[in-house]
Amino acid sequence: MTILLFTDVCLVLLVLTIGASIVRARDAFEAAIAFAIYGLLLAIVWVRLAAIDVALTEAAIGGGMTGMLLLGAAARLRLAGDDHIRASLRVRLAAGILSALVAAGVAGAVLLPPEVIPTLAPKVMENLASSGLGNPVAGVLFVYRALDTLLEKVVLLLALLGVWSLAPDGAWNGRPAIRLYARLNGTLTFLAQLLPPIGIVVAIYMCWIGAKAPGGAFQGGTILAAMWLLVIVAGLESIPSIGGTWLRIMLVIGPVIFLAIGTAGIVLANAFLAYPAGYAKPLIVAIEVALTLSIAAAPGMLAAGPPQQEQRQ
Amino acid sequence: MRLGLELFTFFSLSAGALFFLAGTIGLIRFPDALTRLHAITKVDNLGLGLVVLGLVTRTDGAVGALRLVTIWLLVQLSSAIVTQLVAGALSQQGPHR
Amino acid sequence: MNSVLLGVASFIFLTVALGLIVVIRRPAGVDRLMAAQLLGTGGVAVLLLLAVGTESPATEDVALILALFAAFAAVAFVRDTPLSGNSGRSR
Amino acid sequence: MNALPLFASCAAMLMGLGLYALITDPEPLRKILAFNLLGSGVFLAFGVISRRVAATEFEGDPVPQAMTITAIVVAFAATAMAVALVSRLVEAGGRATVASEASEEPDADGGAS
Repeated sequence: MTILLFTDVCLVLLVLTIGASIVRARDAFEAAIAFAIYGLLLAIVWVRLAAIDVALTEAAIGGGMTGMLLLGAAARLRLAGDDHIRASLRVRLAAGILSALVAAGVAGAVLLPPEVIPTLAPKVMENLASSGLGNPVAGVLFVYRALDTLLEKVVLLLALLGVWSLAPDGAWNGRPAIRLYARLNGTLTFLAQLLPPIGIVVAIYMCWIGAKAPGGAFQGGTILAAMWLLVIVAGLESIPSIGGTWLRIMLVIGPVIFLAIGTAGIVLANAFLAYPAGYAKPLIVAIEVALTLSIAAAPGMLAAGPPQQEQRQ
Repeated sequence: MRLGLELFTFFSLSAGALFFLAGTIGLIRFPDALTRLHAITKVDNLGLGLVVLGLVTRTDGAVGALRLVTIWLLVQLSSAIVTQLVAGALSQQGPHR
Repeated sequence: MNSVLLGVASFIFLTVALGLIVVIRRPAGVDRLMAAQLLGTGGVAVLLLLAVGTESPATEDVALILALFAAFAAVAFVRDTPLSGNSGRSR
Repeated sequence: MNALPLFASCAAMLMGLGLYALITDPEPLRKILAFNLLGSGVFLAFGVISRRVAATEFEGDPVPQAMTITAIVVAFAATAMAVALVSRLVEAGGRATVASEASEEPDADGGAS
């Protein structure tokens, strides 16, 4: 497999080059573009590390959504003036030495594996059959470490509350100030009409396949969020105000159903977040569907930013 | 029959790879942004089409082949429209190099 | 035969990497818009070849998602790129 | 499995790069970018650790992979929160930097580091 090794060397060099260009970019906007490219590129790295689930998440969230968020912010802040200042030579030198030391330390720690590689993989595979799932990563997310996954959804909501709470008093319950497409453009309208139906099908496929192959609620939900934002950016739909009942129902339905099923587990299966024997798979699928809806709403609203006074359309 | 298929795959993939190379050369050598855009979109899409064509014979069954072709169609569609968008942004920016 | 697939994947990846580096290095911001395009087609081709070459069909799904989000990122690029007239961007 | 040390060094270097930019760049938005770069290095190191079990019969360890997925989502949420804070900072203060005037010098040629 020398060919693959060669590709891997090129891949790593390219990732480092793009990573360096994020740091060296002249303004924040160029850095944000480079970061979006970097996120998409990392998906290929994750494929090479045999982590397909992570590759899907990275392409969707690391490349797409974070890119959208940072590009919007960079464009907004550019108006505030961008005299690029850098730290003095002494600071840069010290930071360089410190960073090199940290990198060397981490490299040493990762490169020298312990005698016996600690892993829970055999245990995961052993018990996976009883959950009815075929995807070990989904098994970890929804069976063994379900509490992490539940709390992660809560973190998304908390972050959203944090973003919203930064709005000026008068803007509460307003609409987020997402950057729309400035120039009216038939091409974008066409794209925003054509791509979302395909995206929705792909999202449902992702959510469904997640039980037995890489995929799942995160990836499916993020695709829905991206398609939603695409329609909004094209100006075909207006973004909901943050007080909207439907929006709020969408946001909480995932964690609420997850929590309800988890609480029911105390009675039915003798432990919080445990599933009664034989019903694990249908319950997990129910949770995933609800989570997909919530994940569609939360990152979309996070990328849109805090609400603003009602003036822009 | 089998040898024929293998040869078909081989030539199709090689042609696809050549198109990607041509696209990158165009990106490096062409003088202005619009022609560079033209080079990477048209040529790379054709290259991807040829790669998919070569891979179709290697998948198991019609469903696998259909998946590949669907992905190619999606790329074709989105890339064509996005190119229009980028070109629009470029032409609004006025003459430049 | 699989090594042919991987060889072609390697070759296409090289051309894409070269293109990306050129695009990122260009002084004017306009060329950077094409980077998503480049990954959207070239990256998809590489991933499809890897999927068939290493016999992991799930990799095809990564190609699908990459195609979708490359288009999404390109829309964000175009949305936020300043027009030469009204921006205070320094050259 | 030969490529594993390669990805491990890549992860470490990305962490170093992110840390360097996090310290030296005074613009808050670029500090956020740098922090994400640093984070992606950490995630990649996790990916390498999950891939170590490939010596046995598994392709990769699902536990670190699942943790990485959670981490990517949480990093996105934190980034969104940080971006909102920076936007508010600029609205309130009008300046997109946290540099103090005395210790900084303008970047003359833009980009050379």
